[in-house]
Amino acid sequence: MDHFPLLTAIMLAPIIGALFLSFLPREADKIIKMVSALTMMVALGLVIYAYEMYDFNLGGMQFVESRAWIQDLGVSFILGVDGISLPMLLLTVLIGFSTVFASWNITKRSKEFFILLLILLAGVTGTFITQDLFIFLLFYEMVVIPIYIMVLIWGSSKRVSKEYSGMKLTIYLLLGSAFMLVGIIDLYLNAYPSGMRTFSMTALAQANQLGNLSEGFQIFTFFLLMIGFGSLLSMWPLHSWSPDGYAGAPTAVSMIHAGVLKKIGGYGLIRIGLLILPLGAKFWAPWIALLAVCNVLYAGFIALVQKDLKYVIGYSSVSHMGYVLIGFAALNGTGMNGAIGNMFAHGIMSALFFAMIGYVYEKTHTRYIPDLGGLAHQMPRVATGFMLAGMASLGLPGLIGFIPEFTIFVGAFREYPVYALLAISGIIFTALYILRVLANVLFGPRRTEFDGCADARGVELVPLIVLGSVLVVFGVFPQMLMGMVNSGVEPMVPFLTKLHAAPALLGGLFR
Amino acid sequence: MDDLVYTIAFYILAAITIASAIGVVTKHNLVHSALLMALCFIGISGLYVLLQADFLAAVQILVYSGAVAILIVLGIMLTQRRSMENTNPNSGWPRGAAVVCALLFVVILIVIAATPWHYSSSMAAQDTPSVLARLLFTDYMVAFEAAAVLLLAAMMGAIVLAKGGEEK
Amino acid sequence: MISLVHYLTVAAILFIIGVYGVLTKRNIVTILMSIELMLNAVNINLVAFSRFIQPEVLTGQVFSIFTITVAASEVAVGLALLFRVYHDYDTVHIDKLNRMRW
Amino acid sequence: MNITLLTSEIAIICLSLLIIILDLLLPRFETRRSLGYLAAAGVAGVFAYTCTQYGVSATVYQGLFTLDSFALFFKQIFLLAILLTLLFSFDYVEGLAKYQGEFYALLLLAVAGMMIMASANDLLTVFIGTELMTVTFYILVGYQFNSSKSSEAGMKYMILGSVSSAVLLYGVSWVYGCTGSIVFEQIAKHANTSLGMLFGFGLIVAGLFFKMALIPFHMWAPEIYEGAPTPITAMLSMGSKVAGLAVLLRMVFIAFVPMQAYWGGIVSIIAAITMIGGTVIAMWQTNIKRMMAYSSITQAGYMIVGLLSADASGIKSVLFYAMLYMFANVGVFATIIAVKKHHGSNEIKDFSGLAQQSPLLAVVMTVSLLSMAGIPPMAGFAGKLYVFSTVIEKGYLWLGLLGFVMSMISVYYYLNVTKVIYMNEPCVQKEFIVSQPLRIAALISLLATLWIGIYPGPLAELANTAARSLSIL
Amino acid sequence: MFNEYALHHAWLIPLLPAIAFVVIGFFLRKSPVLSAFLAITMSMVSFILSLGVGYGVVVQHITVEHPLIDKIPWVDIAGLSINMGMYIDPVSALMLFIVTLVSLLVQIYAVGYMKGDDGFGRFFAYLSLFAATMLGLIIAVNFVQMFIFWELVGLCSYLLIGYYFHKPSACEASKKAFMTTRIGDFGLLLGILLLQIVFGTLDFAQLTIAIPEYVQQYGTGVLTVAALLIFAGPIAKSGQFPLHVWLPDAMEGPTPVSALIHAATMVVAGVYLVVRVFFLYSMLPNVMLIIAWVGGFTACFAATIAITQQDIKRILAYSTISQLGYMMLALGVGSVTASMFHLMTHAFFKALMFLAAGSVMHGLHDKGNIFEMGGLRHKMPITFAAMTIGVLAISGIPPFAGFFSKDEILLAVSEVSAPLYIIAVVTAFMTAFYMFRLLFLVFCGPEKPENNPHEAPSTMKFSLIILSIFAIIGGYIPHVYHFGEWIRFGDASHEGLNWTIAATSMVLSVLAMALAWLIYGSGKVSPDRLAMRFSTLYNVSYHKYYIDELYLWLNYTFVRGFGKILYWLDLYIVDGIVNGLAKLTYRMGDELRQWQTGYLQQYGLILFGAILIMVVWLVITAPISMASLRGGAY
Repeated sequence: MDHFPLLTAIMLAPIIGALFLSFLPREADKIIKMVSALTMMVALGLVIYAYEMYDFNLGGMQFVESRAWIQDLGVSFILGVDGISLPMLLLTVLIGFSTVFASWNITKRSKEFFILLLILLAGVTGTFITQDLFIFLLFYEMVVIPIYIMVLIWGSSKRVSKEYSGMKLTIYLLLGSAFMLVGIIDLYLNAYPSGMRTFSMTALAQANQLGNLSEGFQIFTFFLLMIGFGSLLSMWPLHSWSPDGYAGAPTAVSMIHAGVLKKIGGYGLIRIGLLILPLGAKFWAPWIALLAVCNVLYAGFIALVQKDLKYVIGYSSVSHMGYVLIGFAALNGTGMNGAIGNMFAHGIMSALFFAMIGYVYEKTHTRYIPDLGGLAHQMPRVATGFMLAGMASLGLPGLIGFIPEFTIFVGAFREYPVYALLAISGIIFTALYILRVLANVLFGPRRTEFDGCADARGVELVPLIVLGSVLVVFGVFPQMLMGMVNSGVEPMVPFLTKLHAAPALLGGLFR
Repeated sequence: MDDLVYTIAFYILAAITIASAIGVVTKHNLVHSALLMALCFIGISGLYVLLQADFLAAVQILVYSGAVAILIVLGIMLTQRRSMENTNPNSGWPRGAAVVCALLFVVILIVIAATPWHYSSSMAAQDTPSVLARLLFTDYMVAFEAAAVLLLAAMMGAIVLAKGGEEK
Repeated sequence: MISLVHYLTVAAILFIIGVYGVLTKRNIVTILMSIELMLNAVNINLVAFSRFIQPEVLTGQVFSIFTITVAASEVAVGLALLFRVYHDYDTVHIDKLNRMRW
Repeated sequence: MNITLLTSEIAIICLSLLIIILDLLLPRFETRRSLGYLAAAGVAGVFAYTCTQYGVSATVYQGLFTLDSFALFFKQIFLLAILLTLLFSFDYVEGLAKYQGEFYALLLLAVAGMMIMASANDLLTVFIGTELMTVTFYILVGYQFNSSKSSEAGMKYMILGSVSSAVLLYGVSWVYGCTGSIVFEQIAKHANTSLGMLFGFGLIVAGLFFKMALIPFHMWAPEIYEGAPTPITAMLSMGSKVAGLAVLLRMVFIAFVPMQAYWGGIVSIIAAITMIGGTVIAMWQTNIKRMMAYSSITQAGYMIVGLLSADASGIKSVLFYAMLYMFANVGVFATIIAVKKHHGSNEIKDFSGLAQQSPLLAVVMTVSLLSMAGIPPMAGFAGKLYVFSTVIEKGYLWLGLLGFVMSMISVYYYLNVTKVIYMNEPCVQKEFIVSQPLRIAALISLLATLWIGIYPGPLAELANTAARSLSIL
Repeated sequence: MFNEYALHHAWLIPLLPAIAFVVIGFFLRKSPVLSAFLAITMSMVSFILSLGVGYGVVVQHITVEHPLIDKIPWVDIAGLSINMGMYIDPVSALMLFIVTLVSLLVQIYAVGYMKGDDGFGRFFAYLSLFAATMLGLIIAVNFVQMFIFWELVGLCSYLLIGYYFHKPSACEASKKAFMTTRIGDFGLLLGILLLQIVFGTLDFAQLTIAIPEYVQQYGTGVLTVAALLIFAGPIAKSGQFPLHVWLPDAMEGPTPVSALIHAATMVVAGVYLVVRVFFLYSMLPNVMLIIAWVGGFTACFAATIAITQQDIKRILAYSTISQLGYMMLALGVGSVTASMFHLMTHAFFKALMFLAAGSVMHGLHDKGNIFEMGGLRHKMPITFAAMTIGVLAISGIPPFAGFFSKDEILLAVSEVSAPLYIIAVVTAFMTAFYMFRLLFLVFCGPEKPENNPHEAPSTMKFSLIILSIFAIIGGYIPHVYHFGEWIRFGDASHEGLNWTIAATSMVLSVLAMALAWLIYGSGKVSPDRLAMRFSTLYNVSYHKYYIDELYLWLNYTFVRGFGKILYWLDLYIVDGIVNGLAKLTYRMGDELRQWQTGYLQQYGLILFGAILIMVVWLVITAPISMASLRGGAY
């Protein structure tokens, strides 16, 4: 493994695919789709290989590749994965692979669609494997524009126009990232004195130990990062792009956005916020926990009264991100494990959800809940997917969502009993809106107007099978996920313990 | 005595210059303005003489009072086909302009007054044309050549624009 | 005794008059003339400085020569443009020239 | 006295003269495309030649004209700009009623002016270079004989430009009066902070700000950009602005070093106003060229931010930004020209369905616009990172934040164009012709923008060398 | 030995039905015969294995104090490790036996009952899944495993209640079931988390040791909270007041489901949970008292509702609630034995009654109102017999199963609290009354001509017969063979009957039967007139104390109302600020562009204004900045 640049290959696979696609004639619809599928299949295979080959005993960054990139900025092209990024990477390619098939029925300008899709996926992939902040930033926003264009061309929306929702999504996230950028630059400038500056995350993470980052600085900079990553993660009250955005976006984009992109926010909070600015994280953690509770309950309640399927799931994902946030805010190994695990879990289930909504919308041309009903008669397979996603979403044990949520609760309950209590009450409201959706969409008397709607079949089933089986397998054998996550979190535990011991606002051990 | 003559000459020339300049911007007849401008330029050339810049004074008269003024008059001729009465009206925001100009003037005066000037006691250069010529063709060669190119460009441009506009 | 300050003041007045002309006169020709006034003010400044600060080096005068050159070429181009404008708009009034805005 | 330092300028001027002569010799019915190719080839040759000059640091004519890496860097920007502009404007020039040969010649003369500005080491050369550039631009802006907008723009540019030249000159005269010299090093030696000096400095800076179209000295820009022939608009926004920047940088960092304490406040405020104003007004534009005018105003705001850091890294960031800004502009204007040829107008709505008619141009346009907005992985991001990290380092955190926020807001109007390009269906169903040179220019801009964005190392190195060659630092 | 094998492979018991579920769910859904065959076979094997387990427990003297535990790590991460495994003691062995038996019989029954249904395969898949999860719950070694399967049985319940998903009422009922139990699960989860925080483990065996030590050291404060929270789970799952509302509605599911899940097995999970963590509750007398009162109240309360209900399955459902209350009551007074005993007998006779009711409905084409039935004893003799046995058993008539277990409970209660004892006895009376009411109305009296009943098919009859046998002997035999010795948790087991108590309850039952006969059997007293007479009471009872309406109103007004308010907030405040800012920026652009008038001289004015300001700024800041720069050159 020393010689084969596995991570580069994973990242380049979609890019090469996209390049290849751009030379295909636009009429070659089938070939375009095949190539996209093949590309993602290669990426998926490589990631699964990496997942399997990852050495738990060794832990830490593996498959590391490093090249000098920009000397004067201290940027190097460092790739590497650990137990935190590898699940995210797996999530990305899993969903990416599924989106190709979820978009199989796109005939309008399919070439452009798949090129954009692959670029988007390359961007997300890169975000998770890079260990250099500059390269991270390169990938971080690479995804924004393809998403915008995809919303515009292939999107659909009801309450607000898709132009509006696409623009809102884009500008909102970019504005958030403006704060993040400033924070990162600030960090970059202050971590090391001039001449030794670096964007390497590992090196930056050591700056705190060296005492280069004062507590006040950390608090301020973490705040900037929090705005950036928080808005991507749809942290209350920075969430309002999310439901509108999902509602406007085409299926694939909703899947990727809810499934993977949001997770970059959480990933960034952990990888950059916590590891580099621990005192800042510690200062803000209680506030994050409070906002997390807002996320869970506020969005949960709102999801309850939504009439558009995508809005329900949109708000639901906002609500679920609350769990991630509170797990993060707990700042202990358990909470962190849960937060990362839950990011993965939520990714899979929301992607499945959106894929199923996509099918339903494609067939019935409506997402308005009162117009739907009894679809389990005509579309049993889609109904199964819906059920799976819904049940995972409400945290049913045996599916992927439960263990991470439980872990979060264990972690968070220790630190913030009251917040955790409120957040846990979210499981009731989640159940309430999920069941409402399931009942109103899937069940009920057979409606003749949907008799013509065929069930998913053939390749259309791929997302359901892939995501569904991940949902179940990782639910039944959670160690497959949590073990990996834990191998990334475990090394942080002494660090977190020390952080807890550090007296607030004084620096203490961390000076 | 010399000083007095110098002073009187200065004030007269300055008065001519300023008065005619004021005339340029206040006269309602464009032709009058143009003529006053020529007068103003002559006044300035007088000032140059006082400043011992005789070559420049000559150039001033030739280029400005001669060429430029004629060019301007030509411009007036070509564009003004009707009566010359009231061809030079005010427009826009005279009050705002007056305020800005007044303030700017005050600022300039303050600056003039507040800046400590370090007069040189050395004598003025004699035979300015030859000194200038040497300077132009040695130190300021690049600028000189560039100016030549500029003139070429301006000429070419003027022709192109004027002709192009005519024969549209 | 006439000193530098006097010349500077004359130049300042001339400059301000030029500015005022540019800002208030409607006729483009007058505006061009006003610009010439401004440039002449500059020249007075330059020559005066040259005389009083550095009489032995004629930098200011050289500069003035270039200024005059440039002014002449500007007038030439300006008048050519004036013909075009007059041709297109049938007017030489600057405030009629606002087809493009906002 | 090493006259070879002037080779590139002389070559460009000679090229221009050659074109004039050939234009006379060519038969009337012949298109002047060949002259365009000649110009492009010549510029490419000069560009290649300039590449060999790096590392030179010498002056001629008593230090009035200097050639160092800094000047070279800018010259290369100008040469590249004109080269690419030529490539994408053959079609456009062919559409001009006449005087096509002169068009090329004048364009080259303008570039010569810019190159002189980049090398100028004294106020006089600066002034003449500037005038050579601007006067030529007055002419070129009014070059489109069938458009009244063009003549209006030319007239307005001429008046305001001359006024600003006069203001600049007035300032020059004051600086001369206070220091007794017009050579930068001498000025620095004699610089004091008397009121006259400050006044002169202020006026000079104002004049240059006018050239760079910074708010509130920007009022001319939208009209002139809109009315001018598109290649000229491109050159205005690439050349004129960047040349102003070159002069400003050299002047501020060599001649006016003792006044560093003074410009910080002004530059930061003007930069802030420029970033905000340019961005918010651009949102309302329906004409793409006018929008680009505001966009370039904003960009100039970003560029002068680098001045604040007042050290080599600041200059480097500005240089870096100028280069990528040039590439982004090429992409945009190439697309504008292609669309204009197709639709005959420059409204944003004419871009409808460009993605389907010419995917390449659609991508180029999008990438270029986003590069200006500073979205990674386009070059603009790296540029902004450089620029803002240098000023944040100096403590202007608010400015950095404002800059990034504004650049993200600016995405709004850039994306509005993208929206039209991608979402709408083509409104005119006829074949969309993209000529080969234009395609090449667009492609170069695309690749350069992405390349600089992803791998900014080499350019950063180059910019660094250039910045360090400003000897005083 | 077989029992050795069974004991150490008890994990197979849940696994086999799980396999059945997977195979049926994925491959055999379209094939009724195969799916039924597979499901039943697997259940059969599970049943045999659980018999082996039961036997093994007896012969190897595994007691509640010394269980057989086997576990493997499932999740092991920083700060949390969860095992999966099996926890075999007499209680779980008994539960395994009950669940596998009932589920086997119900599956056999369902072959007949569900014949011809579109979702036949799906039904058997669900049943298998349920069996798997319920069995997994039984052998849980720790709270997490318990909770996981706890939720999963809830899921199965949800799926099976909503089995007829084309019926809106079934959808609603399934939703309600899930939601209500979810509320309990919320408490349960909190309680579990609290234990995890306090003890760092959720393992039953470890907690058994840790809790007494903890109580000694720190008292019971936190534990009380945890125990009460945990009890929220059983309240919801076992249909205790006030979260009982879902259980009657759950009767929307197919009748075999009602028999299996909502009578015999899943609903007793709550009871089982309390028994399983009795090591915790036994430390907390106050909590025990609360449990007892909740149970007692529920028992009585549900009985009062059951009296007026008209739907056959609803009556049985309220009866189930009532009986579950009994079990809770028994636990509350500290008698695990009585509770588990009653749990077992109840499973037999209640399943029997449900299956019989299913048979009736099957015969009458899904008609459920008992007032529309009558005289069915002629056409459906087997069903009649089965139902009669069930009614006798539940009414506590000796020697049927219910008599012994109910007696045990009454005895245990009488030793602790007199009021509770009275409640229990009154409940027993009412139970007998409404049960006989049902029996008389359905099977006696004249036949209704519009009904065209027919006896059930043989598979159904088979299950009825087997369960009848268990309902007859299920009380006596354990009673004789020292059930109480076997299943006990430190409490006194009652060998032999207390004849005072037994006689009281028996007499009351007979009286109730007589009263029911008077009103419903013979027609001497008109039920309508009684209803008119006590109209308020009747209405309150008939409308189940309006609790459903209350919850509906609460849900609608508060939850949905709150949701609407928040949505408004989101749209107009949170999003409004965002849009407002955007609009502000946009308007600002509009304002600023108004300056761009196209009038050149205005531009000039602005230009010079700006120059003026800039110069003035420079000049003004000069003296200020000069200080730092004073002494410059020149």
